[in-house]
Amino acid sequence: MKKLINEPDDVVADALRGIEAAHGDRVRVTFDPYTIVRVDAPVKGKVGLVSGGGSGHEPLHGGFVGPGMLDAACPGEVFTSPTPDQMLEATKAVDGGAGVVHIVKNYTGDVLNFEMAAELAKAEGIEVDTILTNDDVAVEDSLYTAGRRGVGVTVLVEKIAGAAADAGKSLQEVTEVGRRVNAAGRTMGMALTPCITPASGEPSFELDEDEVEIGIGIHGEPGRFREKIGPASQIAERLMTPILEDLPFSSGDSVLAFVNGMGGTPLIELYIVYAEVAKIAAAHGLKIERNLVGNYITSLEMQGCSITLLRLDDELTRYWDAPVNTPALRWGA
Amino acid sequence: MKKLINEPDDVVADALRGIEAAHGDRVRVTFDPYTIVRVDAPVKGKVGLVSGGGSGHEPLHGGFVGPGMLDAACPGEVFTSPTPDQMLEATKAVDGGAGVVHIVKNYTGDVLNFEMAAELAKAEGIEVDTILTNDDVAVEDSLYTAGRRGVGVTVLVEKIAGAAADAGKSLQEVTEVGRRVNAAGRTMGMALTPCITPASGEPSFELDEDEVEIGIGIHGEPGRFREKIGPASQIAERLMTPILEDLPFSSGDSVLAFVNGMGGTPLIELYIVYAEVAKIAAAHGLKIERNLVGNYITSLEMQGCSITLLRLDDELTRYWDAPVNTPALRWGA
Amino acid sequence: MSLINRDTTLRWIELFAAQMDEHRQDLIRLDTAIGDGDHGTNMNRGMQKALEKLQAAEQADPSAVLKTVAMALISSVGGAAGPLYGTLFLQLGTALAGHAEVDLPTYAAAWRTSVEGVQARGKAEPGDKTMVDALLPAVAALEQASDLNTGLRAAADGAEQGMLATIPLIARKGRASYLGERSAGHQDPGSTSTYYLFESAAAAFTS
Amino acid sequence: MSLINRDTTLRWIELFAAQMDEHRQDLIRLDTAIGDGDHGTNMNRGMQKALEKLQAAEQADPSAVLKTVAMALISSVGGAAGPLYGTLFLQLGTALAGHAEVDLPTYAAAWRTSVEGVQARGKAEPGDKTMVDALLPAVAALEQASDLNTGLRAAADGAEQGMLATIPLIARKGRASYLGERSAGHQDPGSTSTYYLFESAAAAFTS
Ligand SMILES: Nc1ncnc2c1ncn2[C@@H]1O[C@H](COP(=O)(O)OP(=O)(O)O)[C@@H](O)[C@H]1O
Ligand SMILES: Nc1ncnc2c1ncn2[C@@H]1O[C@H](COP(=O)(O)OP(=O)(O)O)[C@@H](O)[C@H]1O
Ligand SMILES: [Mg+2]
Ligand SMILES: [Mg+2]
Ligand SMILES: [Mg+2]
Ligand SMILES: [Mg+2]
Repeated sequence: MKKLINEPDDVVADALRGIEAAHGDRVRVTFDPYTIVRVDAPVKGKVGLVSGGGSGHEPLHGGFVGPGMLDAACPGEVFTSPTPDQMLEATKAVDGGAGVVHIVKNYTGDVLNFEMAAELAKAEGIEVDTILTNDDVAVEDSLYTAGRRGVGVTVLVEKIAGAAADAGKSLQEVTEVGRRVNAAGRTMGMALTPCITPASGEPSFELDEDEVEIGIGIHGEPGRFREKIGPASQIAERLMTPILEDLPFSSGDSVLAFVNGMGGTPLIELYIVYAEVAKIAAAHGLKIERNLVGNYITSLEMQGCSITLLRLDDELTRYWDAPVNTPALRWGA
Repeated sequence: MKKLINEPDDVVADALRGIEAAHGDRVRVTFDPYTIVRVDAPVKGKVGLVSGGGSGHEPLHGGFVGPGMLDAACPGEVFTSPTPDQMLEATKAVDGGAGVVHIVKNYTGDVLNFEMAAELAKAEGIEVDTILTNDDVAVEDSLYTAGRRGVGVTVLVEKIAGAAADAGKSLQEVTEVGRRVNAAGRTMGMALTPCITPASGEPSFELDEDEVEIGIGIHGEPGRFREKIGPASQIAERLMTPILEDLPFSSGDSVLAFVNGMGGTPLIELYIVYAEVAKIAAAHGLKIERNLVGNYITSLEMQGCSITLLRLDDELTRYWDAPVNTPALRWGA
Repeated sequence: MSLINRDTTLRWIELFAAQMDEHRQDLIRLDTAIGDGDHGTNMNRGMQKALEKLQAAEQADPSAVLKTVAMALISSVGGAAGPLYGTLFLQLGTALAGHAEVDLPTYAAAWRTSVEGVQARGKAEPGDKTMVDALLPAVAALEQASDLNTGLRAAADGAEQGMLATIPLIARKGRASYLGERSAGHQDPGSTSTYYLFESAAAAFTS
Repeated sequence: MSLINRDTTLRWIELFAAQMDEHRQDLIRLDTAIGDGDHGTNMNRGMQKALEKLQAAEQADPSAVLKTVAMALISSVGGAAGPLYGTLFLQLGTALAGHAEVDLPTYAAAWRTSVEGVQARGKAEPGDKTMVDALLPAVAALEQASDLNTGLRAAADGAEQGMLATIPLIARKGRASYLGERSAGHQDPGSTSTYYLFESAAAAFTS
């Protein structure tokens, strides 16, 4: 394992120190417990947005704290859900009197910890609603699994729900629009290489030099199956087909297409994948109205990508276009 | 070699198709020869800014085309300088009557090709000036080398000269401010892993599991020396010391600190490095007034980072803060 | 020994913490195969935190010890294991409130309540390939025992069998469930830490 | 053969293109060691483009062939090699303008001018570990020869020696110069492609 770190146990704290040093003008960082909070929180009368999850997915979530997106993020240890006390602290810090939304990726750990935090916050008189993201078509959503994982769509939910909150919408309205994004979005990911968590020092799985793993999540878990590597066109097809069938997306739909890097894949490859996505979308009669290409929800240094399609309507498009001013996503400000 | 590509020979063309599909609202892409040009070029009366270089460094340069930064970029093959006909085409496309600046990284290939292009453009009556970037302290600048390489500072030159052009400055003024940025900036880089060009399919060098390469450029070249890997604090020290000594930077200086990822290093590690940079800068009495952390000038999937320090004055800071609206760098717009 | 008191409870927790430290890599390896590889780090971090908290303040009785452990785990483990083990210890501490010394029937009943609490939080059924598969046979063994000594030994054996029985199962809860059939053939990490929990208890109380 | 004409010039270019295709990986490997690994790809791409351009339109004489090659290289090779080989061919074509057939003295003089052009563009001195180290002995051999056949053979041998002589050198120009002393012990890729250039010339003209 070769990494730009000090001690494996200090990775999250050291990175938070870097975030504090780089973005101290926009966010307050606390270390006990770990939180990243908008410097001007709480914004009075605005619904507060809190998300969080294991570290190692940067810029998710800390990079999305700022006007027009999250009010706070709770970073857990690498690939480990944060704890209820972090979430409670963040919830209290951003409560501007209009209630707080928790944006939670559907993993047992995240769900249980956020559940406890919401109970604690409610006990302190803060109204809390939860948006659960579960957009990963690689996972069967059935009684016999923990349900679909929350992956790429989480970024889009944070942006769009953030814009709704910014526009002065109520707790219920913000929650509703966030859930609508999750319901209209689908994601599928793949890996060329595994990743190595600092704590374990071992690759999360082994892949041959000519194999790819299809249907991975964002925690270095093995995927649904592996196969011989093919050209980018084939890989894009492999990811797009289940996405298109699942919602299903139909000819004439306006969509946002999001090609996300897993952290170790260079941008030039993401653009190659995007070109294939655009081709496939066009062949299915989809109109890509908005797009996002880059490393936004990652798995440490894993090489690979995920594709997310979100069906847009006028309201979602308007919220997507609204100004946002965070370290990792910024426009109109 | 595992990559998200189709044919190795098609990498640049396929990526350009992706850029065109993703950013067609902001840039025009031409394929014969390859250029990426602001959709509203030429901007009448504004000095045009053209840069270019080998591909594989994305988002450099194509991701920096847009208002407040470059007017056009010329992507060469992977790690290969573009050709004079690309540069001539781009120069003609962005000439708004006030002349055109070529921003050239100091590599023999880039210098020679841009030289030929400038000769051709002048023959067609376009005034051309050149800003050469050569900020890499890893290379001795002497009669016995090709001179220092242009690396991290190139991004800062493109932003700041872009802002000067946007502010209506003359060809001479824009060139002068760009050269001033280059003169006040220093960079040093390191790698944890080599990279593999699609054409060669082989790692650019071999490193043991516990070794790092110090003083690398951005083309997968081996560096000045290799050593056993140490903690991020030591690596930051290794890079900062020659930078600080070289300009030299002095206590009381205001600086912009830029921690750049080489493409395969996750953001969490870049923030850890940034925390160390901030600590070292503080210990030397430097005041970090501005910063940039992320993958901006990369070497394909190489893991590693570079550190750039730029001494700021009021004018440079003002230009840095000016609005910019490009795919990869955006604020105030 | 026929009664559990504050000191034996503390010894149990210390032994369990030592086990989590010793078997950290094993748990990581199990969790890497069908999860995300952090279970060993999580449990070790949590139990170290628990020891710290226990050292920081005098604990009045078993209930106080258990509640302190619960709060330490909830606020430092994260992941699925944090809330689940946190709930387990919290319920155990709550059920034993007011007892300076605890006899077998009281102890077994408290465990039953606690495991029900874990199931209420995590919604796992027996056979879902989770810590519940180690917890249930352990508690059943306690309930059927005639004295604490043999009961805790039987509980540890029950947990071990429950842990080994997870190997062929297809996971239906937690991260391993994403793997579907690929999860079969691997031992569940959470049931493994639960086995160490009862092994430590047997060692602490039956010496 | 005592005169060079359009057809032998075309044959030379075809042979050189074939060599660049055949030795692509070798040149990549040499350039990977002390540069950025693209020299083989660059030269092969350029020479394929040159062939295309030559096929697209009838070339009047050696000068036309050489200028077409020059333009193809300049607009498709990039890197250091593009402008340098481009300049070489452009100057050669310019110097031979108006000659349907070229004799040895004219040819040698044209080469001298062209190599001076390469040096003017790239500022490389002999011993800097560049293509100039292969070019100079080759041209000297041509100048000293008494007929084209032996002259071109001697030029190829001179280029080969120049190429081999780059191995111990410390590079002072181009990317390899960044390596300082670490560049010693490696053969310069550009001098290697130049060696193939003269090998092809000898094969094309002396058959
Ligand atoms: N719903 C659940 N109910 C009971 N136990 C569960 C549940 N989900 C997961 N577990 C247990 O948690 C263990 C994983 O814990 P850990 O690795 O620390 O958390 P995470 O899965 O969040 O990374 C699993 O091995 C399993 O025994
Ligand atoms: N200044 C120079 N003068 C002459 N030849 C040079 C000079 N710089 C580099 N070269 C030659 O160019 C070769 C490298 O070409 P190539 O790899 O295609 O370009 P780049 O170095 O831009 O990647 C070197 O091996 C060397 O022979
Ligand atoms: Mg986890
Ligand atoms: Mg090159
Ligand atoms: Mg786990
Ligand atoms: Mg080269």
